Amino acid sequence: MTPLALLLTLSSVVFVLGLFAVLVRRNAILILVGIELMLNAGNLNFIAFWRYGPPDPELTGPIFVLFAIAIAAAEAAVGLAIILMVFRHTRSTDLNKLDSLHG
Amino acid sequence: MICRAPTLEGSDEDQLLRVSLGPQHPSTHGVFRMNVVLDGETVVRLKPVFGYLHRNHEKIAEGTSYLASMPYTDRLDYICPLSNNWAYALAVERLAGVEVPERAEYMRVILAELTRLINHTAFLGFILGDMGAWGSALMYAFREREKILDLFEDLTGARMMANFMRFGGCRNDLPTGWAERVSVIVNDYGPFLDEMEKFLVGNEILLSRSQDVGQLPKEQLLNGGITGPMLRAAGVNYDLRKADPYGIYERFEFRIPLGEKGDCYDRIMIRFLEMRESLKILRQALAQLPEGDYIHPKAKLRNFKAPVGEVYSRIEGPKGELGFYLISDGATNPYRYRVRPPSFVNLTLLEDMCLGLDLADVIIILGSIDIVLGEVDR
Amino acid sequence: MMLAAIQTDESLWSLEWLPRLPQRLVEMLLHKLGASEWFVDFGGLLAAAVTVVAVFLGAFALLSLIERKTLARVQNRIGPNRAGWFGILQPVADGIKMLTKEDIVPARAEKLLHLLAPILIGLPAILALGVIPYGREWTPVSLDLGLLFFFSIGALTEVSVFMAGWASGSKFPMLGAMRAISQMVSYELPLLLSALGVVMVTGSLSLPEIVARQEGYHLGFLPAWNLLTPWGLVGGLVFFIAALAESNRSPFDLPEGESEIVAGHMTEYSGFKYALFFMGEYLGLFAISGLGITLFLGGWQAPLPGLEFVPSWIWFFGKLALVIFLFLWIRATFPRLRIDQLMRFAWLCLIPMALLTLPAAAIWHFTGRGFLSWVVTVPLLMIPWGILTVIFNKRLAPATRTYRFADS
Amino acid sequence: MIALFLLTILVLLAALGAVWNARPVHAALLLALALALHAVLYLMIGAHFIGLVQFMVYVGAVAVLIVFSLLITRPRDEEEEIARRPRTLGVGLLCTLPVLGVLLHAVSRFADTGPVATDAPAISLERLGTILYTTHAPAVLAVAVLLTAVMIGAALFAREPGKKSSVSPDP
Amino acid sequence: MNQDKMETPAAPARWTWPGLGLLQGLAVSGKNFVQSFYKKERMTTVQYPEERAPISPNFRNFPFLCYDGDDPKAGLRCTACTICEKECPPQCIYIVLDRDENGKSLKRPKVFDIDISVCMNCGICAEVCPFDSIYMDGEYELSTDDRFGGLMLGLDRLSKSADYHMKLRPEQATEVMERRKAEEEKKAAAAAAKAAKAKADQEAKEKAAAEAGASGEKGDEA
Repeated sequence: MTPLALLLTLSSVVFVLGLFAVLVRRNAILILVGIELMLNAGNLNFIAFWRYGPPDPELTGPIFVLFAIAIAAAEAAVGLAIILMVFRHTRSTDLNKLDSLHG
Repeated sequence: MICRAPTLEGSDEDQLLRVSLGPQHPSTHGVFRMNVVLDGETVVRLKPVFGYLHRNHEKIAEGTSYLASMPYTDRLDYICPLSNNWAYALAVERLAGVEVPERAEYMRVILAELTRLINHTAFLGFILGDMGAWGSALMYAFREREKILDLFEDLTGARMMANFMRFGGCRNDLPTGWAERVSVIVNDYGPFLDEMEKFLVGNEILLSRSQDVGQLPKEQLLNGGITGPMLRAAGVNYDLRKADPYGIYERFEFRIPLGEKGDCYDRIMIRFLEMRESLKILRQALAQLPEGDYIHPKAKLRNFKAPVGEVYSRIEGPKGELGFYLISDGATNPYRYRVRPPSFVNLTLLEDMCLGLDLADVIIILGSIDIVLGEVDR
Repeated sequence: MMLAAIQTDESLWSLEWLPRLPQRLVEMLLHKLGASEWFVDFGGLLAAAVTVVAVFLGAFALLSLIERKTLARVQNRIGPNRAGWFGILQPVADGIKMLTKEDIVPARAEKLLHLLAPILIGLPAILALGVIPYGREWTPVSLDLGLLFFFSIGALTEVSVFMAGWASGSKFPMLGAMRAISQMVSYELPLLLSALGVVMVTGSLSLPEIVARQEGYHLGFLPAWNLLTPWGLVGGLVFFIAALAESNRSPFDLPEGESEIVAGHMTEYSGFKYALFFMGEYLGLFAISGLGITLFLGGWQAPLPGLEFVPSWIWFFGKLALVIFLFLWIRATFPRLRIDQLMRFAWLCLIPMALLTLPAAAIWHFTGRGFLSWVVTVPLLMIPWGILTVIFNKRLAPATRTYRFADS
Repeated sequence: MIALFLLTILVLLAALGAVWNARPVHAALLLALALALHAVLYLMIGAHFIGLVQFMVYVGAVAVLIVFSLLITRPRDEEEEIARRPRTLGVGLLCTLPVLGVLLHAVSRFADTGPVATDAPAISLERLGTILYTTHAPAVLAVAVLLTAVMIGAALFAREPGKKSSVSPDP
Repeated sequence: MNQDKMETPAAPARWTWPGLGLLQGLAVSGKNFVQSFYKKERMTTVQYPEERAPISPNFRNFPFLCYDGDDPKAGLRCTACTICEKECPPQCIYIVLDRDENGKSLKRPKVFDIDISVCMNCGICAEVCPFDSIYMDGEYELSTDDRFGGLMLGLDRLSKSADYHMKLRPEQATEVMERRKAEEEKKAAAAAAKAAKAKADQEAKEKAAAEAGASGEKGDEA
């Protein structure tokens, strides 16, 4: 097995684990955990291809990952802010309980 | 105890944090305890719990002779024992109609005002400690306090547990050179206060920590029976030295500083100003100090009996109105003995002052009330 | 090439090389023994790491004494003077006391995390100490991305503080951990931003490079340190304040504010674990001071021309002592801020000022660092500072309070 | 290669823990561990800059934010979560296993044909910066705007609506 | 002291530079730091076991019993009147009167215990003692590892000579000595007077008797 294959396999599994978390978890914050895992799996792919793929003088892989990280951080911040606001209204982060639009 | 509903709407009880501050806590001034309910760090409820230092003072006093209660009054507010001595002696003197010689009156005023200096200086150190300054202000304050305590030791034999006032005067006369040493300290105190003021008053952190923290409307303070610097910081002109003069305070010229808002900052500043006024009184008293008896020649030590009757007598202690209520049935011991401790009464509005503020503010507010647990719990 | 240097360098025993001596001795020894080049390098690095750790553990012990002595002097006391000559053995006594104390783990604690936290808390500081250039010839590990490494490894501190606070299963540590996290996250931003100006002007993230670029003197006597430029002055101040907050020093010692929450995240620790927290804190203090010196105070550069004959690492440690004295002085003087004031200070004052240093540094860089640069950058920084002052006076500063006296 | 393999297993375990641990705070800490291990992975295969940035942003900011939110909300549904386990496991696997199959199939198809580079291509910082601010300048600007908006937005969202000026010492 | 400073309320000026107050505070603490190295007023610490602060003549700690002469038992001034026992606020004094075989009071204590773990150093016992017997001691290094026995002072540890008192509080002791001396002299004088009077009476009686006898004799004679 080549390193590339190994990393790609890892990223697939991590992605699926993240997906699993998103589907299974009920706590909004823990769903965010799953999303972070999925994003990281994507990043891993970029780095893996940059490292073991065809030569990449334009550094597309790392730069894409940089952007991804920046946006992931933004996403986490906004996501958590929203969750906190919802929490303040309903005193809960359980998505099953957030079934009404009228706070 | 007042228990009120949480002020935060919709907050369910699960999310609140119940913290027991004290009785073993670095800044509860002894063994005070506050059961605080926090929402985040905001105080939602606060229940003061005291009695950890209860010593049964009043009941003991009802069982022993009048004189034997005197050393116990030292231990009420152990920062300023001489004021307590005076308050108790005054009550008994009024009850028994004992005369106090002139010199003793002057000695009492000097000692009481020195005590006020001690108390307020220590207060500055304590509240800075509560704010988290690493003890520097406290050490400066204690350095100066020690100098006055040295004087007390030379006069009364003990630095804190003075047991000095007697019914009809004081226990012993001033040692030679004592009054001169007081005037040296009085002269040095002004520069020290200047330095302390420079150290604290402009400090932006202290300003932002103490301003607009813990103020209450005047009416509530009056209704709560708050007295002393806390009340005057809110702008109420109530100082027993003027309002209900005792001793020889009418002879001295001094002013009552008044604050505006009554927040922690005002409480600090009022104490600064009061110390400066105390220095004024001390200067006048030292200048006028007469020769004569330090105790009434007919004053009785052994087998002292008060005539049947009752009396409530109060003085302006450093912390507020310190009162003693005595009922005598003619025996050698009082029938009823009751202390009105300023610390305890001032503490009653603690929760009202703290609600909605941070945990850190609670500590400062408690510090600004200036309690001594010996007096609260008695 | 390195081996050649070992064999030919004649100034091996000079003072300038002194801190690197262990590393070079080990390298020479291994070379003589015929080890492979990889192993020689590895052994040398290990020796360098051991040197750094040993030096700073010694400094930690010394500082724990000096801090108490200094605070005592500020407070007109004498300080510890019983153990040994002038209390010089006090750290040893403290160490013995800490080691022999009972190690208490609360019943409701998360045992594993409770154990891991004190171990993790010293790690980032020690790692960060490895990349700082201590002397002309001594950077234990010279990384191209040294600065980035420093900040990324610092992120571990927050996690370990959180672990300590949460794993204790008690309320004061929890409050302390919440305070610590919000404080560290808020103050990492100005810390980073103020360092960015230096990076922009230097064009490198390598710490030795940053120091090397601060060589020379303006007007023949003013050292060309970053602190002595308009943006560097502001950046340095912001960095200093943020460093105070990052290392939980007074007046930003809220996470362990002992008058409020007992000892914050360290409340439930005792004995050796508590000592580890202490050590982590002091090592972090060394690390962040070292970084500040590297970024703004010219690292190991001599402060005046003609003083270069003194070994450069002496200058570095001299500056370190000075900075740490400043820390102690501040600790002995200031009260603590409240959490909301702390946040407001970071977001309304430090971050805007730190952001401003970036354009100022850029202008400085592109206008030739001469008279023109001063003319442009000083107003650029002074005007917002003035605005902040106005805001401060309008909102934050107290209204003048006049106290009246009763008429009677 | 062996080190890479071991690290892969560690990452997998940490990620599994983050997904499956019933205690939210443990899950979040394991997420931090997984993200940190990702950073180590990057460092190991030569992407130093990305590795350090990953560590700084994910461990220092994102994981801490998540943990902090958990502290604030303090969820207490562990028993419920554990009780729900068997049901959710089935549903979750049902939904995710096909995805995993597809992905792994694609990887296995590709891995045989993929080229193998030997030396790690170096990222020079200057090169990265130049490319970032020339080729990708619009993207950088867009991200900058996004981040600013996020900062303001998050601050607005997270502001406590209940705290009135009468209570806070702010005049 | 600056008189103006006293009058003006100490409030910061309306317009301040942020941080100015902090710098002022730093200046004060810096001044304290530097001056602590050479100014005696700033460093008031006394290094206790090596140096000791002087004890003031009024300083009081725990009580002791004063005796005259060299024999602590014979010279003890205490008469076991138990006034101090009654007046002691924490009631830490325990006295048993010594009696001879016939149950007659010997006016001296058989047991005189003071529990100094209870005593609160108020000095009331010394004040109320009418026999100049009990005084407050200045000794303060009393720590012991015997919690009960070591802190229960009996007659053997309480009795201290009048010389000790003189050394401890010269002023008070001199005054007491003089008073006692005067009293003793008075007593002696009174006794002498009484004796003289008695003698005179006796003589007078004898004389009278003699006279009577003489007169009787005379009468007899007459």
